[in-house]
Amino acid sequence: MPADVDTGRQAEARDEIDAYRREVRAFIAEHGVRMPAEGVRVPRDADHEKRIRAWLAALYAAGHLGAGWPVRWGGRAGHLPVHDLVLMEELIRGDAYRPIDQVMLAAHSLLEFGSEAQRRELLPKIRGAEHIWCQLFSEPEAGSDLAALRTRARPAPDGDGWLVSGQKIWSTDAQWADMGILLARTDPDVARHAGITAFVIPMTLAGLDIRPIREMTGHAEFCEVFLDEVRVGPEHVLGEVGGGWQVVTSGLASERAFVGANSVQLERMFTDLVALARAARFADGTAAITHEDIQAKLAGALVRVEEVRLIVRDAVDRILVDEEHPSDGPVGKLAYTELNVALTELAMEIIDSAVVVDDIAAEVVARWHHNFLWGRALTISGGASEIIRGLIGRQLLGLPRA
Amino acid sequence: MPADVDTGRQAEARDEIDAYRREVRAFIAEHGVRMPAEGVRVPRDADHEKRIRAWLAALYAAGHLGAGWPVRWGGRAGHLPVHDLVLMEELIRGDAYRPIDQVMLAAHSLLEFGSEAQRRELLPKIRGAEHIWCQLFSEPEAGSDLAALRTRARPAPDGDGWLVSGQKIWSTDAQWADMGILLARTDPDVARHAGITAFVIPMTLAGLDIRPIREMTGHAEFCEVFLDEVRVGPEHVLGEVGGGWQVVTSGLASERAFVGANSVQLERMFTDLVALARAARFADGTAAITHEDIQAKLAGALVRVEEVRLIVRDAVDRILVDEEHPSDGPVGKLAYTELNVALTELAMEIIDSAVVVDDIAAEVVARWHHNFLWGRALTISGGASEIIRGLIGRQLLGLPRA
Amino acid sequence: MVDPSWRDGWPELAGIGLPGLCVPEDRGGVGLRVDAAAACATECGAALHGGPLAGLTASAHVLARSNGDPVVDEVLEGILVGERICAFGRLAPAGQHSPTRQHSPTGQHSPTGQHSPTGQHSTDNGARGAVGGEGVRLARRVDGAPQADALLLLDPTRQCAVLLTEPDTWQLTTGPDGFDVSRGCADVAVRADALATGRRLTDLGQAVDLYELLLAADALGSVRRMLERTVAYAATRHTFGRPIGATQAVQHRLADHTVRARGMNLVVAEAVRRLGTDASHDTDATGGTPGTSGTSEAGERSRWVALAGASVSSGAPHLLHDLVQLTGGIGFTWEYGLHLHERRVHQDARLAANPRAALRSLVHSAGWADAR
Amino acid sequence: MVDPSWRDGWPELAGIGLPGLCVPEDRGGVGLRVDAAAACATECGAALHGGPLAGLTASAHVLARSNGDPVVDEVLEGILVGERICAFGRLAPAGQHSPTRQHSPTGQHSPTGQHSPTGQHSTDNGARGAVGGEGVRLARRVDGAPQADALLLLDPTRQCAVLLTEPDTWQLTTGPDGFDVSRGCADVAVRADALATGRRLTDLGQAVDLYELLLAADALGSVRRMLERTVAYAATRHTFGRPIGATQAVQHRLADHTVRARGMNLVVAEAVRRLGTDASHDTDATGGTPGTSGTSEAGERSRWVALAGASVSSGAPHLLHDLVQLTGGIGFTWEYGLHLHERRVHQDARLAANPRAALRSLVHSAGWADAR
Repeated sequence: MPADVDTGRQAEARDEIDAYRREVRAFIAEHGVRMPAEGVRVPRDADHEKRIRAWLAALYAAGHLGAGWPVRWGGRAGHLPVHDLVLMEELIRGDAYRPIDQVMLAAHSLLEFGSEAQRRELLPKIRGAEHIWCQLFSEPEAGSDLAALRTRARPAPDGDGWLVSGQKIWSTDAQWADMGILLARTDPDVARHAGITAFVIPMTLAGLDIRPIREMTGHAEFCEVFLDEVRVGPEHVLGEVGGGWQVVTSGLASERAFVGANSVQLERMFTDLVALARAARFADGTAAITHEDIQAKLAGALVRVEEVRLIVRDAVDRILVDEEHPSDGPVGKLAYTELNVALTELAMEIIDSAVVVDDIAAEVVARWHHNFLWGRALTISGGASEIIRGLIGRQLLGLPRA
Repeated sequence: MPADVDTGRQAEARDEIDAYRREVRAFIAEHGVRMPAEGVRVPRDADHEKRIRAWLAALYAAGHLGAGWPVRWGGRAGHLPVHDLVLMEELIRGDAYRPIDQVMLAAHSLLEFGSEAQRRELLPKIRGAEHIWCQLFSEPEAGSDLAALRTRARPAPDGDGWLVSGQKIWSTDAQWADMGILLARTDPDVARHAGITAFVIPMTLAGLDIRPIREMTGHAEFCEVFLDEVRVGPEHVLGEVGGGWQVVTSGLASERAFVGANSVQLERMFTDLVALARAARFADGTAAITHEDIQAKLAGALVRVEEVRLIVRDAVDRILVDEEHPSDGPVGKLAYTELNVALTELAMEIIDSAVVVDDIAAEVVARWHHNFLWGRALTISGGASEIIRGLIGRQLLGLPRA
Repeated sequence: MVDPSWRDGWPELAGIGLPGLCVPEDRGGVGLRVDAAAACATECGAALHGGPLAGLTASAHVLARSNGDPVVDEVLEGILVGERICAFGRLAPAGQHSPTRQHSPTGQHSPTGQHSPTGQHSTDNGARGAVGGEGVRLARRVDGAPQADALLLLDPTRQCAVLLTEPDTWQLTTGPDGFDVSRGCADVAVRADALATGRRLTDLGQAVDLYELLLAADALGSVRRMLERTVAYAATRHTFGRPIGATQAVQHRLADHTVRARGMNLVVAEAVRRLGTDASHDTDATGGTPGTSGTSEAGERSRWVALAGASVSSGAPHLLHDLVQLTGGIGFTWEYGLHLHERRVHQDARLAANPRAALRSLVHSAGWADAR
Repeated sequence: MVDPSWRDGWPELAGIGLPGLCVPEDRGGVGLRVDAAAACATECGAALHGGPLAGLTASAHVLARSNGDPVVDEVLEGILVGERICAFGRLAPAGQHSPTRQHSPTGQHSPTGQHSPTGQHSTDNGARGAVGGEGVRLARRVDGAPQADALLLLDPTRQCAVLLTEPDTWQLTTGPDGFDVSRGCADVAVRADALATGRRLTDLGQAVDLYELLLAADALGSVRRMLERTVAYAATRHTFGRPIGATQAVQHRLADHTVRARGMNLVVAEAVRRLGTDASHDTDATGGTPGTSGTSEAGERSRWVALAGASVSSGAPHLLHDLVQLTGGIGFTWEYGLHLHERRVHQDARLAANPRAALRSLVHSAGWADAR
């Protein structure tokens, strides 16, 4: 397990980490809800949703999630950042339903920017999994270029609130979210990044229209959200009016700590690749893996997998001791997501070239089909690869803006 | 011979072309001077230079070179553009010393822009191979961006000429050239492309300092040329004063017709690649070519070779009937030069991975070493690949300038 | 999704000659018009047409070479007027890779006239994998099988093909090929007794080459159409204040893809030319071809088909997948449809087990596999 | 060009411990400091140092494991003070690939102290290929052989190494490895009688792993130094009115190369860590490693060496070759020197027959070669 967090610089804390890993593993084995097939997180039905919420609430209650929060909001005194990574690794290994990015982001943002009243009301509902959150950030004309967003929050004619109109897109889980973090332009007269305000809103407000988008995977994990004169008040503002950009950038940083879990994902994908090569047969009945050309491709893929697992671990090592470089997140994301795509393309080449894949591996093939299509979501969303390369060029290499 | 010119649209003229091919082949067999090892064209010594000039003169005299010129300047009445391609293909196949690009460009430019006096003096000396030409175009700060050139031609204080000062670079064959086409800025006050004038000058003028540049291949095929108050007169101006840019762009077009010969180059390279794979042995004594991973790479390379041979032939077919698209040259150049680099990288991978290459193939290995390094000259000079991709984007795809 | 209406429009396309483009005129077709067949296949790919054109063309080509058998003639005539679908497939070696569960084919499925709107031929769990047993032979990935009322199955071990016209003698199972949603495809389990009594056709002509070449042409259609579409999108979609097509990250990749697509296009065209040309024009005294070792004319034609198959199947999937990246979020939606072409292009490759089968074919024709 | 002065500065580098970085302290070295050895190899690569550090380190490591033999001890002491060069190589199987021309080695060349300024060990045509015959064994590509006064040659068939200290018992021939001009390398033909009487060392320790890992570290030095240099160049070189590093065509590729170089760097560092770490820390109860099938600790170390070799040898050559493109015409000159690193990095790969040997090693350690 070379890229597990416990083999890095944190070797001195090995025993404590191992103990925590065993604890988490046992907890998952006892209470865990399985990740739905092909990684789609949106609940299938009301019962499924109920079980998911119960499982997430259990993770909070046991101190596995939200452990890093301040103790007065439910955090655990002995918590180390490395525990979050151990948790995520074990959730992936155990195929258990994983905590939801936007919920963790919402918690982070509330802790950082929320008013006392907002924290008191909203944080317990996150711990209880009463509230699932979504982000209302991207827009059709503002994807990679988020600062170009057009959704307007106009002062309400009758007093101290706003009427928000616009269109949001790529809102993960919006179809079952209870709350959303909304970015809207409150001041259209200032430059792009200024004049944007963040709001925390119930997704039940009048004027919200939520439409799931069917993606090319066949599933609908993202939504379009239309806002038509949605009434929000000062109590919904997160942080300062006009200070929305800080909420965005702080939030993005919060997600990076979980990049370490990608290492386990790569490990699993590579195992699946080998399984595929064992099951795929050519016209003469031989398994793909018995051929030197396929073996060479597998070995080449293994080299890239180990490179990227170490890139991820290296970044995590720095994150855990608060020595992160601003480019660590982008480097890890680019390396992971692009290798992920390359692995799926290799798997597809093997499937295409096979006359038959042993029936026993039908599930493996289905997983590769899904991963192949889904892989593009990873290189497009959360900063497209083309954006990330520029970030690395500027932040790490010190080159001028292209 | 699928990518030879005679199997394309010109099939109707097959017999005539075949006859010409036989004639050229016989001529080369009888008179041809061998291409020096590793393709370096600069003569080794005075005797070598004498033989090269005699061979080039013989090609003109026999009507194989300069056949497309107007008859009054020595052109041949029955000449077809396809003959130029047949000639070049056979020169490559016969490993014979090939006509020099810059000389052909000079002839083209003189025919298009030269004064009657210039043509009468200079064209016969090209035919007699008395004059080898070089180009004095690129500068240290004006490579891909030729219009940024800084070499200044200032009006001579004493009357109707100029004093030229500046530095040129990447001038192929300048170390033995008799004449040069020089680009210099006669009017510094107008925009980049305007204000540039072309001159035809003897390379013996006072103030010219020619220094060969040793390239990474170990050879010196290019030169730096320093100009220090070089006196040129109105009789040296080619075309209009301030009209140098037309000379450049017209000249670039003239070279495209010979792109067809790249098809034969690729054919020869691929043969060499297979020869290498037969001779390279791994630790167990087996030849590289017996392994499925190497076979797969060879077959993949063959596919790319055939693709690019057809791209080249397709462009040539249009050129020959004057239906060329402006992007045909760039497409052919990009496809050929980038594949060339990829083939050399594959050859290097095979050499690197071999424990030994059979002694009999030492020459093959040496050729690959040279081709590997030289390949980068092709993707950098005459429009770097990065420039060409932009040209294709704009001219063929109609995209805005990046 | 398989366009459920393709069968409705099919007689009209048959009327202008589509399934008979590689059938001689005296057998009711339009001659060996490989160029026209490839052009039609490319258009079908671009339009995500639901019909099994490549297999149908190959089937008709074989049937037309057998003369005087009323059963064969009837199927051929049905194909040419667009009424019958004769799917084209390849029998797996007897007994190979048969799963352990056994289930005798009972003909529960009579697929004639079933136009499944999803391309997924539903079978119950019992029937799935019901392909083993002594009395059964398998054909994997038979394009158009769910819509077929006849099958022409190559038997590679006997160098012949068997025509089956009784749908109750075979049974379909779905495989991973449901990934392509624009056409229907299935594994077929055939009763051995039906194979023994089916019409045995020994003159295959150029059917296999035609089949593989038209699959490459089909994928080429997707590449061309989607590349054009992406260029147009890049010219108009703005981000950071300029069209994305004005950024090198997008423009240069589109240029590279355009060059590669041109290469695929020309290799397919060259294979078409060679397959459709009179043999007397093929030889040339003046030079060699890389990668050949003095093969026969037929071998040289198959070599060009392999080149076309390898070119398109190795180039098209990656190219299309990058077009999704260049299109961004919109390209990732189901509705935008880039994925429909991705799915189809992978299926085109699979039907010929490419890219590897084509590359191995090149290895063998070059004689490298015999090297010492 | 081989820097002819490297031998002059070598005793000083030996004084700070360079050749003994993997020799135990009680044998005059500094312990198994794989980390320090790798760091030195990386610096040597970055600086195009002329010495055969990888082989010398491996030789010293082996010699130090044999105790009490005065011949061995004398060579080791000579190495540690920087006075002797003991090149490290591998014997080819007896009789394999011997050219037809035969020529008995006569010891015309006594390479001791010859510092060829070109790295090309000149031999007359008669001597070239003088490597056949019953009485001779070959070792291909022995790094530092032209400067060596001792040889340590692995005999893979007998799992031992033979130490030779009499230069008149071997003869050098140049091969294609003259491509690297920063170090000297040659094929060596050794008299069989000298092999029979030479010191036979059976405890090789981690010599082979060390050798291959330090070659990867050497190449990594070239990658790092040249990448830094190209980034700096791109930030200042202007064309079309802006720094080329401000164009996506350049900037994005530099970003990709930086990420890949980081990956190579970390894989090498991980292999270093595993090779230099006490074995008790290697196991972990909580998970598996992709591509392994429960190998031994030694196997796992060699696997990481293979990963490092494959990572660098598959990544570095292409990366450097693209840096030439990004640097443009200046990068193509001899003087600018990018090519010196290209030549060296290819030679580093060749000395271990990588990338293929490393990839095959991964295939074997994963057990894929045994799959059915």
